[in-house]
Amino acid sequence: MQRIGVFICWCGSNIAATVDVKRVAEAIKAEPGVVYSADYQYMCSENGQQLLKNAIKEHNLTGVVIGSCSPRMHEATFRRAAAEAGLNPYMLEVANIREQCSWIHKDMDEATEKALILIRTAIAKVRLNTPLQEGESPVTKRALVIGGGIAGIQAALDIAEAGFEVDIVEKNATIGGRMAQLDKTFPTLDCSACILTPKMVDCAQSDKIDILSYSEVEEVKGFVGNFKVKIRKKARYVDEKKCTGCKVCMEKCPSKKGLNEFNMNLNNRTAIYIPFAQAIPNVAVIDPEQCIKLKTGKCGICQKFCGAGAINYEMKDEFVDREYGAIVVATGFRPINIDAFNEYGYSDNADVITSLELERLMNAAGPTNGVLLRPSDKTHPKVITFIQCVGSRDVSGCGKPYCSKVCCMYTAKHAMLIREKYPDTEVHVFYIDVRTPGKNYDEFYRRAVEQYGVDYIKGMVGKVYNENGKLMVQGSNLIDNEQVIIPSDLVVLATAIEPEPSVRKIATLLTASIDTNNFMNESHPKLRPVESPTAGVYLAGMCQGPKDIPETVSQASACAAKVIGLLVKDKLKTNPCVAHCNEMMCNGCSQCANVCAYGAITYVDKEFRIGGGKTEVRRVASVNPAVCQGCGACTVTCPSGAMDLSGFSSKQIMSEVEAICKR
Amino acid sequence: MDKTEMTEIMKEISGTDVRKCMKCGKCSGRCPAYKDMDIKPHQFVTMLEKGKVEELLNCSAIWNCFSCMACVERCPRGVAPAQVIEAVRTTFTRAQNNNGLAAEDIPPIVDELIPQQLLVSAYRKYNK
Amino acid sequence: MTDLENKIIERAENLLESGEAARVVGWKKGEFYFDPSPAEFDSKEQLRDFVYNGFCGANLSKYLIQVSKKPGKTAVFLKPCDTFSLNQLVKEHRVNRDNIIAIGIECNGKLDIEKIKEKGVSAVTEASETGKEVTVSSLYGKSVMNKEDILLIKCLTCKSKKLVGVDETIVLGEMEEAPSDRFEEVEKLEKMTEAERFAFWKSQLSKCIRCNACRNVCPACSCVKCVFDNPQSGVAAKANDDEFEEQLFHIIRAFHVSGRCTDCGECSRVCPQRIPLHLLNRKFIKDINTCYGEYQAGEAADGKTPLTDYTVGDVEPNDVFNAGVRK
Amino acid sequence: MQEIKEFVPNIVAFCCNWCSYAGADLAGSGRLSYPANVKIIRVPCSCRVNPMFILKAFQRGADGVILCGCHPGDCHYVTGNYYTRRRMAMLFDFLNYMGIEKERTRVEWVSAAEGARFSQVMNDFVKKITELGENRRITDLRVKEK
Amino acid sequence: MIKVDRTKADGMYAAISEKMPLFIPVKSAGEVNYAPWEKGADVSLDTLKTVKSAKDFFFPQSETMMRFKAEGKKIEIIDDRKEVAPFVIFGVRGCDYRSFDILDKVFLQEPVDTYYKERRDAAVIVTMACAKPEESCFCSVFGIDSADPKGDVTCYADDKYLYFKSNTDKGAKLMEIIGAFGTEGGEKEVEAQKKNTREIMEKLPFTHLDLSVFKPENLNKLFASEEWASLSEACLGCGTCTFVCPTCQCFDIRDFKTNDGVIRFRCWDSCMYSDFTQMAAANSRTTQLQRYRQRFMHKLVYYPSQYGGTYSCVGCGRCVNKCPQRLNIVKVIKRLGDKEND
Repeated sequence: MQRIGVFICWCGSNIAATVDVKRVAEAIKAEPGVVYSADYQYMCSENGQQLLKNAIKEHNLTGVVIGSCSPRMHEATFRRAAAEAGLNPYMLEVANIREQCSWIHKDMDEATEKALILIRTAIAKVRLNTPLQEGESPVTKRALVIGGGIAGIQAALDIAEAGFEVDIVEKNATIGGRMAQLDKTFPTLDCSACILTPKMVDCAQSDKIDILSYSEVEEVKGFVGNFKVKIRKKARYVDEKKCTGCKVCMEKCPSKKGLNEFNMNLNNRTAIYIPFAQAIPNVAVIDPEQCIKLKTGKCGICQKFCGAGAINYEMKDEFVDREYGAIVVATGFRPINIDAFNEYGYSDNADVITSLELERLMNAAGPTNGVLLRPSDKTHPKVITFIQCVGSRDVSGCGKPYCSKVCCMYTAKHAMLIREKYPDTEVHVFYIDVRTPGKNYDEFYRRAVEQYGVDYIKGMVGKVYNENGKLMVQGSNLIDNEQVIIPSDLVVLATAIEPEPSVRKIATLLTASIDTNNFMNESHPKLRPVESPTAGVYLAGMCQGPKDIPETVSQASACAAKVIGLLVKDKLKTNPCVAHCNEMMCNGCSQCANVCAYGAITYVDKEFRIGGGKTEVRRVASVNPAVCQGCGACTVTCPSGAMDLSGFSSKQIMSEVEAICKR
Repeated sequence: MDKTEMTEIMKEISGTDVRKCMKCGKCSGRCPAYKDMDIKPHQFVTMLEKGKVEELLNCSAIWNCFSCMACVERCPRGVAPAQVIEAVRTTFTRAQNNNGLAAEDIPPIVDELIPQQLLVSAYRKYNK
Repeated sequence: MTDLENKIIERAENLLESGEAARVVGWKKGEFYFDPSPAEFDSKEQLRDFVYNGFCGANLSKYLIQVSKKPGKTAVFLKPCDTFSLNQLVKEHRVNRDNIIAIGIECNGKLDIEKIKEKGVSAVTEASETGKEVTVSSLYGKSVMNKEDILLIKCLTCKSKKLVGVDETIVLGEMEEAPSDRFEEVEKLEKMTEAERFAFWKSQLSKCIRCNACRNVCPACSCVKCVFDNPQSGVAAKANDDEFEEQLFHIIRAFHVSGRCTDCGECSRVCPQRIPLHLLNRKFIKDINTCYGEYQAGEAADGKTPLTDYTVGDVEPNDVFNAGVRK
Repeated sequence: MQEIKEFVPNIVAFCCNWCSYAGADLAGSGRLSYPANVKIIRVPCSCRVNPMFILKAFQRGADGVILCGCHPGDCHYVTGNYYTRRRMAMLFDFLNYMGIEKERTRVEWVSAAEGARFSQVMNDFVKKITELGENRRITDLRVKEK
Repeated sequence: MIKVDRTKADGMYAAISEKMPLFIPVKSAGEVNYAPWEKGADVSLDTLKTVKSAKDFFFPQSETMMRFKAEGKKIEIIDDRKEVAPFVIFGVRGCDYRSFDILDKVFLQEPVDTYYKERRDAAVIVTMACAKPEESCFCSVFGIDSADPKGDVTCYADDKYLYFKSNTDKGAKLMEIIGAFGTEGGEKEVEAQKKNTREIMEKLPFTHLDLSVFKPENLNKLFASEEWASLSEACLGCGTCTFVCPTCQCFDIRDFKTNDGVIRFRCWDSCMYSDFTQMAAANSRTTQLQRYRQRFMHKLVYYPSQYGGTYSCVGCGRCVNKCPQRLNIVKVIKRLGDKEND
């Protein structure tokens, strides 16, 4: 028989004002198995915990029930205290008499009655609790970073700096990501490439970092400390080890009509190409959709001209299996598709462009070599109108309900840069709100207005139409309460951003959750913002929510710190509340393995005594406690009840049901 | 009827949540009748929110609105300024002992594809 | 003796003599013509008692769980519905298929001796089947009966005459499909009001004597230890001490076999109180078919069962009462 | 003479630890009340709820059983509630087939952020069960014997 | 002897049930079992074998023995049995009537089972003579005359009339009620029927079963027989035979937790079950062969050696009809008999 101690917390007046804690503590003394019962103002306080510890020792308690706030708040606190007093922490249960009782009921009798029921229920459970021991699992001291943008690069560099090996898996042919496409960065206006490329080079040169470019994560198995990942290295038709990046192939390639994704499709590239000058790895790749040789079997010019003999048309996708202790997701973002916003005429007018396209038009390495020429007729635009919040804060269904966070700043940046470079240009910005929280951010925006004379119009554009070659931007000016029409030469849309869609697949592979906007969920929005709910998986950059470069870099470094903290451990403690199989009853039917999301169940043939001195061999399930997450799906699918869950056993729950129904 | 009550009625008729407006002005940016509107579409929303029913009932914009629904179409927040305008108009006509067109008087030729709102508001407008 | 029975015995002899099979599982002559029992035959002499007649309704597949553990191969004769059971057991790794020679045999529905007795014919000595008629001979003479009237319930609504996953077949004629739709009775119940359904099941289940025959004969109820026999499970009971326990036993049993029940109908065949237990399992089968797509347990020896699978757009539990399940 | 008491249903709610139980906590923090006869049992995931637990609740005198979990697709254990959804869809329709009132059983998806919804769901469920009356069709009379 | 027109039977049942509860074979949901008579009941007197036997009246499938009331940490033991009022069991066949003797030997020997005794004393038994025994009947093997069973009152029936004869004082009292619905007479018809029934019995296939090997001195030989393996191979281990058997008397005692205490009840158990007699750790009979052997050895050898040679089988044939896989005591008797007599 258990010796159970019950502690009723007042939580100041939070509980005591509605639940008669004295009456509860007194009544509970009569419960079979209860040898001690007390009430206290704040059980979670130092003194409260001491009371618990003393009682465990004095009364030789084998089980404890605390009637207090939600177990989600202080179960861990109390269990730690119990452990300090020598009681197995899993012999303690919390009855939630605050959130689920005192706070929602007004009548004292009613609330007291309910508190009694809830505590009796917890007692019923504790009677059947068994001491549980946390298991241990080893840690593979290597990290995986998915995504080679600035977030992934920063995380990888920081992890490598601490002495751990780290692999970057990047689906494109080069690392660098979106930041490589940007011209300047706010609020300092330094050149994006100038600050990014050194970091890219650091990655390439680090002996701890392995860059798997043009690769994708195909399969993830295992669990924190022990992930087993299958990576698909897509066929690039160029041997990475041989290619010297000389670009002769690009000069000779006859297929020159491919759209240059790096330049936002604003110009063309050859079928064999290196995405940009500072690409890492500086190795060519062949676009199989465009390559004449791959499509028709005829051509082979690049192979002929390649001095290094790097071209291999026979190349196939390869699979690499690696093991990791931690995974950082840094899959980044893309601008949303704005075809549905026909009021801005993006699809109809070449001179209505997105901000990212403008970045390329302004960039020295871009299609116009940094000279701002409008796409339609390659002339200098004289009047440029920016429209903000295109697709952001939009609940109409075409856009995104959230604020994309970076548009206000980059629009100010663009406006400023244009006025700086081409002072004769007239720049208008339609805005709903200008959001510039951040160090030196508002100053930056004000500089655009005050120093550079950018015309900010409070109001939104209702319509953009082409009239005699002019883009007529019709919008409202709410300050002057008038409708304005601005004949413009170029219209730039501050397009909303969204998570790179491949994140959905990654989230599924990692069994990490994702929100309705496809942003990955963090474990806690405030207190655990860089951890995903799946242990060992961390989030950096835009995949978790809109953010700018400094924030992305901070988050990436935070991720790295978390990863390092994990990888320095030799062993991890595992959750003891996991499934286990009673082999005497197991049928070996495989139903449990069918529903296990973690692949924690395997089968073995074992010999059992069947009476009469005979034995028989049966196939029985076996649970890997380090892989099992303790959801219990298997326990219900098991008809014989051989599968049970420690800490939430069928007997415990049934006896809770019995107690909770009693009144 | 007092002002508050009338405000509530107008809000109810409009079927739109005026609080959803984020004051971007896109409705007014798109309005083809903008010049003839003494109260602009976006103002209808904010004025109704603030309960300025008298000004609304006495404006000419309710008779100049085309009920083209462009503002409804363009609103990023799902607010429907044209429905607010229609609500004001309806309240106005109701106050005149309901001299609008009865349902059975609507000619059968009227195509059912034409939005009801547009039809009804047009009849109301020209029955002033 | 019919040609079919001859062929079957011939093949059994053959298998035993050639040593291909160490034993044969089939049906053995009883005290009467109508009471053969499942049995193992190890030798040619034993096969003298082998029978295959209209009263061999028993499904032999469940015996294979134990028999397949014996050394050597076991040949087994399976009627179409029994083959589904074997396949399902193979899928659940309960039967070692490598040790089994499965021989699918012809079946045109099996007879119910109780129904014959109810027609006033006792001391039956033979029943010869010709198409839709059965000539029943007894000590008191011969009488011709309409086959449909004296079929076992399970055979009236036979789901399939397919012989799935067998190694060989012995089929002499064309097997006729079952006369009626197996979901008709379920639908009839569904159309009743809740109160009517409750009254129906109460009157049926109150007959239950908890003999466990339905469970013990069921090929899907092959648990090493059943929850109802396990004092640790919290539902163990040996008698229905309260009406609730009548419901509990049958609900849990039906749930446990849901998605795995092949609808072999043994449960209602063996019930001493003739409770239409198959209607419980069929409700699950019907709902699974409606909500998650046609599924026949035992049709394949691999793949997931419907309740260990899902799709993102599955019907919501609160909507299931009207979402296509009840039209 | 025995006093005729107003019928107060006995409701058992199974809540998954990650979403619905947290949703219930949030309802508490927001002081969004629901009747005291709703009593919650915490399970790691809705897929831990065995039909036997539900039947046990009815046996022991529950008038209604409601199962709450994360929204499909948001399960902490990735797929747990998808299995719950199938199991309960099948079970609940089956119970109804046995003549048990369909209102007595319910599944609701309540996220950790939906405190208000949790409270609203519970109020609604209690109201429905109160209208329906005492559970007599699937309960063990011995339990209530004195 | 009193002769009652069948058309008046319902009135007679009503009259009896006014005085005391009347239990009678009733067809409900398709099957015939004993049930309390009530107006409109579909009485089926001519059904030879109710699914469950008449033993239920004295040894019900489950019955409460006592209650424990718990208040806090105090426990009170309550025996809340009420005095059993007299009741009538109508339509008990000769085989089932004999089963009461077999049960009596077990339950009424010291220490007397008071639960059983109270009901046994309160019962007024109206037996029913068989007119058309069927092929599964073999009561005559055990010396039962199904054509003329005893009991408090014996009832004979033909197509038109029911004939009643009282055998005891209790019976005489019941006859006072029955008498109001009929007239004296019928001896001739009854005698003719007895003769006819006995003739049929003589011709039934199992009538000449040879029980001679089932003697206490053969216990070890029979136990060790190799035949048990093939006899039991198809046995499912269900409890059908046990639960329809009028003489099986094993029970289990179980507790059920109520809201404020515990109900201790007993219920039938079957030696065919793998969870029968969970002594110390588990059932000592680990294989179905052992369990199967136990049941038949008990009926045919152990019981007779304990109770003066009486077999614990009455030849009702229920197991012959109801075994899902058609195994039964007749097959055991024949096979072991053949083997041992060879």
